[in-house]
Amino acid sequence: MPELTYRQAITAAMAEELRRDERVFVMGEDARADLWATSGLYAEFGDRIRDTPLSELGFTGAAIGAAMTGLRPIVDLQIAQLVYNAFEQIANQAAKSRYMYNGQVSVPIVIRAAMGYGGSSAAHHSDRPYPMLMNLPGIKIICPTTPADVKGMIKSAVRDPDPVIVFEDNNLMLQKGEVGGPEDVVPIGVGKLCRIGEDVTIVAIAGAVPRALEAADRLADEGISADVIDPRTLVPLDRDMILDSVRKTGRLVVADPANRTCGAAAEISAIVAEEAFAALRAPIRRVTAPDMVVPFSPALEAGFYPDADKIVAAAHSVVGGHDAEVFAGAH
Amino acid sequence: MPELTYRQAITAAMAEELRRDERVFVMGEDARADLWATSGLYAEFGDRIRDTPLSELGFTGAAIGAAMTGLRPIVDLQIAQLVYNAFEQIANQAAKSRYMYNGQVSVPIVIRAAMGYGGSSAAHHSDRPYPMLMNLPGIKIICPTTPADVKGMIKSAVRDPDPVIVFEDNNLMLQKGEVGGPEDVVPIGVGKLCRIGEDVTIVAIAGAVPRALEAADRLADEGISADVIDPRTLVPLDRDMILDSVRKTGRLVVADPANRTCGAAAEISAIVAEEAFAALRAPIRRVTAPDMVVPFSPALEAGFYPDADKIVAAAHSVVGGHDAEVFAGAH
Amino acid sequence: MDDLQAVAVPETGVLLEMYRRMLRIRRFDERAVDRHGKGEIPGPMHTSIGQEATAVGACLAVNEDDYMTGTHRSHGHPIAKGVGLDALMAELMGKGSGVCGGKGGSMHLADFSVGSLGESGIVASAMPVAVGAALSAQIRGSGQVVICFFGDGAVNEGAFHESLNLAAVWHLPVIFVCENNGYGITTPVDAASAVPVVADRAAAYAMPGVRLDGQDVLAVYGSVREAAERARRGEGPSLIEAMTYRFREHSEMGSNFSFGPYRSDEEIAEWLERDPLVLFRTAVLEAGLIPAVELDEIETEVDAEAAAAVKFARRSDFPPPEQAYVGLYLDERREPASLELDYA
Amino acid sequence: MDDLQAVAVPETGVLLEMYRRMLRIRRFDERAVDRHGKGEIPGPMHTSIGQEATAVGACLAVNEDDYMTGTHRSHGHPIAKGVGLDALMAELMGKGSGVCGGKGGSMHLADFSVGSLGESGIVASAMPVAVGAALSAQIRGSGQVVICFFGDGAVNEGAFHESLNLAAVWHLPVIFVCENNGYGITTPVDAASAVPVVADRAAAYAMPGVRLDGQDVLAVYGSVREAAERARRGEGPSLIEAMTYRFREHSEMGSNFSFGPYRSDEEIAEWLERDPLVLFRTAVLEAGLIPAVELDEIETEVDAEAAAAVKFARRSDFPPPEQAYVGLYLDERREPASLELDYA
Ligand SMILES: Cc1ncc(C[n+]2csc(CCOP(=O)(O)OP(=O)(O)O)c2C)c(N)n1
Ligand SMILES: Cc1ncc(C[n+]2csc(CCOP(=O)(O)OP(=O)(O)O)c2C)c(N)n1
Ligand SMILES: [Mg+2]
Ligand SMILES: [Mg+2]
Repeated sequence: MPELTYRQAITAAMAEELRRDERVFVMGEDARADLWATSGLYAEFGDRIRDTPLSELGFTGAAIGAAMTGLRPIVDLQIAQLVYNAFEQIANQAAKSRYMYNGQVSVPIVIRAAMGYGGSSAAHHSDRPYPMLMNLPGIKIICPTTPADVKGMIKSAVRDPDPVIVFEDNNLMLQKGEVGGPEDVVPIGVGKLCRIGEDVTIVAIAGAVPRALEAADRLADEGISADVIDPRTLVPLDRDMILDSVRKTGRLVVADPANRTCGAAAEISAIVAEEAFAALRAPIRRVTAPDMVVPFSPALEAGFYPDADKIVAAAHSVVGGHDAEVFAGAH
Repeated sequence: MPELTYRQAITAAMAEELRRDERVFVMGEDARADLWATSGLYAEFGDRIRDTPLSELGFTGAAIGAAMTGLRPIVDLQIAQLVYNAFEQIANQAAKSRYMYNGQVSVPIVIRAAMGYGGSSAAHHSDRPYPMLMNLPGIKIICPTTPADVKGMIKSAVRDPDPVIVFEDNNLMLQKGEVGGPEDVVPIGVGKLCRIGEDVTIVAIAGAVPRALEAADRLADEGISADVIDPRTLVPLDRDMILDSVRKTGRLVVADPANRTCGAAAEISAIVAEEAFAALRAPIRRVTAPDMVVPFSPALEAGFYPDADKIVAAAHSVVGGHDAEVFAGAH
Repeated sequence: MDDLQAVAVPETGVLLEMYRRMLRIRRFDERAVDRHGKGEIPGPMHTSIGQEATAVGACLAVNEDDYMTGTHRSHGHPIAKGVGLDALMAELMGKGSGVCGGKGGSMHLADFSVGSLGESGIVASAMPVAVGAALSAQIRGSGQVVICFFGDGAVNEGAFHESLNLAAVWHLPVIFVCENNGYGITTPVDAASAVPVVADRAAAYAMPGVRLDGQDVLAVYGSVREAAERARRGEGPSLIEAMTYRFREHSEMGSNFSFGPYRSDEEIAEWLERDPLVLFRTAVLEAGLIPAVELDEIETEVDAEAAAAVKFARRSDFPPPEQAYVGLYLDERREPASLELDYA
Repeated sequence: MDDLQAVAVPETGVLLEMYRRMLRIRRFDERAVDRHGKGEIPGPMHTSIGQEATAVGACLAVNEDDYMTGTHRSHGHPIAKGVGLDALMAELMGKGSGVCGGKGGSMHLADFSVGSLGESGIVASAMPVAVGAALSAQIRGSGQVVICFFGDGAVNEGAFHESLNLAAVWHLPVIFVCENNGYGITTPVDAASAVPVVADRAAAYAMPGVRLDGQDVLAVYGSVREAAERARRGEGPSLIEAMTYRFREHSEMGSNFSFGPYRSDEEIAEWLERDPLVLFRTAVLEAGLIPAVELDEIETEVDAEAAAAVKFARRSDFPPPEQAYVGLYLDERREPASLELDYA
């Protein structure tokens, strides 16, 4: 099995699907230039790689129309918060069409959106907008965190009959790993139990996954063992994997680099508080970004996202005493 | 104190603020026509009421620019999901400017967005998009449910130095009630304990509030007493009121007509599971709309939103047995 | 229309079909208004009465397997494109036999089997979709074209701009047909648009722009045919502005509701004189192209069709409530993450 | 520029200030590139080198209390509008003494005290804000105008269309200045825009549109002055397309990174010949308007200013981390709903 970086794995996934299915094409700003994950595609696929004007609403909608009429577009939005520019089309046309037209039509579109937080990209280029889209029924949302997963899941997304948004984490782009072959796909909707433990469940999302694994290592040194779950898909979420784990450990920490309020961590917490309450032995901890605009200065942004320290501290706070009283109202 | 309908109260709030402060003006599609809540304003205020082209992104952005330079615009988006069209400006310019420009500027804009679900408005006109905006730090979000509150809170919103989105519920428009006078404001960020009980806390949002009060009546008949809380403001949420109540009752039901995943109900659940866990005696129940596109047919839409039956059932499920085991994994 | 010599008159079969489809729209909408008033059709509804010629002239100028996208003023387009009245009326009543199973409703009519890709409650929202269907036709080399309907109000939306530019820069086979009825709800065009002639905006996209009489089905037909040929030759999109008028109010709000005095009585009266059905009937009779009896026959048939559609719709069942909870994704083996828990 | 007779030459004070501000931009950006390469400036950064004349010509044509909005290519505009270099360089380095306290960074420079209302990381995002500032000026009757800068790539965004239409239909005092440098990242204008001449789009908004030499500070100045006068007379907005070129790459990515061969060597060489600083210097010297020594003096002063700005920025402290958690709302008596809980 070849070793690729996360970014190369994205490129490979698109290339393989372009080779496999002639209905697939790629569009995005500067998609033909060899800049980011579309690098090299134009050389092999020519016109099937399409440069777009700066018209995110228009070309996302055009991709939706193309998907409705037999093609399989991959839209490269590049910067995740350009979903705001395209929001109307994503919400009204991509998400709603199958249902409101009563199954007459499919919208097999893939939208790739890379999140560039944590490197002084500043207020307009650091959003992690997946929670907003999770509130929008009709879109599947994936956030793979390894080269193998991003490759296999983008391939699944291209083959999926429904719209899928891929939130890629720029902090993972240079990470290397083995990936599957042209026939290997990684299913959407199935979480990954990255590490098995007994004392606490840590669910981590996107760039928080490596941080959670680091935290689990450190906790292990202290004799605290953790299940670490990477849901990989946010919609539809692998509820069972999370619930089963919490039923075993009785404790939950969710690490999520997105904003806190109404975030993915809130949803996971709410599911567990509703469906595995009896098993819960401690408050549920969310380790998220604060609900703030992202500041530019490294001195200000440094502490914003979940890191191993914070995840360890949160785990301590739920494992430390089994008497939940200690934490309630810690706020 | 005069009696007004909810809609009249909205109009009165705008009229009073227009009279009080010459920096206030109103803009929106057909704002001068006497159609909805802006009815009658043009006759009194003339040019200060501005009809706009169908350009939600542009005129919301223009209002933001006007707010940055000394005015106090009220934007009437009319249909709540037009926030999707204006999303980019709301997210990047309204929400972020104070912070990213380090307090050099205020954006005192009010955006009014009416939600018309439940009456066969169909897929494009039935969204309740506040949860998505709750994930966006920098915007205040209110959802008043009585004539007095909508009047007093819109007045607070107009006077607020920061952007406020008002989600009005069309299902409440014809409801009548006493309202305050020109000097009376209702503060943003302060919840309302609508009813006092011991056994369960029901937090209800927007159009679910009257349904929750109905449910509480029925529960009272059975000897179950409920705190019913109308948060009125979603950002910043009156966490203390909710937490204090749950610390007393030990049980929480959240009724919310918005979509379930990453919704306001999820956030409230997560706050409680984190900060009042020790007091919790049963799973937290969310009574929300399902995560579906809204169907047109009354036969299909009928069961979509929280109603008294569902809220009562949810309350039963948490009050019925104090042994939470019964409910865990009910899914 | 007064001068039938000036335009290439299509063959008789097309003329008859023009009349039939325009009448279908008229009768369908009249009955829909009636049933809406009686509470049998729920929700907001926008009629196409007065605007029939534009929809029909445009749709008949292309093939059944060509595509079409519409607007919130939504009954005329699918009827013009060839969708049958039964399933449309049933949809308006929210019945399971509706063209969208009751899930779509008045503003979301669509019948993909005849290229009707969907009306849209959100103004201008279907425009990028139309561009995408054209892109698809171009990529597949199918020779299909797309008719993209939109109102005068839509031309100030960003989606309009991005759509026209994309279609032009990629030479896509789209015919942008603006149904300019003078107003967006109560706002007149010149209060909303910096240039009151929509066709003038074609200059910003280097595509042909023409303004024509939207009450004249033959003018619309001729112009759209030309644009379609151009599109099929790979020469890209066109913008056609059809001047028309809605004979009723913006939407059906019941007789107690007033949209106010934004249109003068004289203006309304003038336009009522330009009823596209009457204009057409008069012109073809005067030119001796079709005997009156044939037109009368069509009237009788369409009346019956519309009556039957109402009957069909009324007799149809509402969809079972469970239907509301399926159909979000094709693959629902995994239960949707969010169905209401059953506390029973 | 070659023909100074053709334009109304502004008074010497203005000429000197033109040179000073253009040089400030050049020297500031040169030093910023240097520091970015050394890792002292984090994050993405887009230089204005080569495009100085457009920013300066436009901003000097209006008053300090007039407004200006910018783009992601963001250092030239505030410098042209009169913001001092110290606070700008400190901002680029993320220091507390930065013009936005380190919260904004390169793409979000703003100094409201001189009407600099903000650069924007999202393309076209500041355009509606500019329109709003003009609306505010109109409503307040302040007589202010707004310069709205944007790139050639921005003209295909919906925000461009909605902004120009709104400004035109409401006769707002905005001067839309397109800095057409030929490319959006690597995509040439004609691959993105159906009409390659941006000024032609003015026709869609019934406003004057002119294309001019953006390397010629006097041409820009003259045209913007005219547009500003027009705007102040209540006659509405104008669209000015300044043809210019960025001498460096789209953004600073380090020497290992290539944006590819999207611009030919000849094209680059031709444009380097049209350096706006050299053109200006040569023209005013040839016309005998300013003695060389005065220009040299300005060079010396600006060099020192830029050096001092770097020194100031480097010596400044980073803001304390707590600063990250305040400033979202004016009234923070109620704690933000979402601060990280302290588990310690
Ligand atoms: C994006 C958007 N803005 C506003 C509305 C509310 N609305 C519905 S129809 C309409 C007027 C549309 O005017 P026009 O495009 O001319 O179509 P017409 O109704 O005249 O056929 C408005 C403002 C909407 N549905 N979508
Ligand atoms: C809405 C939006 N789309 C895409 C981007 C990514 N992006 C940043 S600059 C740029 C090119 C902009 O080109 P132009 O407007 O011509 O400005 P220039 O860089 O040439 O000065 C792109 C595509 C963005 N920041 N915002
Ligand atoms: Mg109209
Ligand atoms: Mg450019």
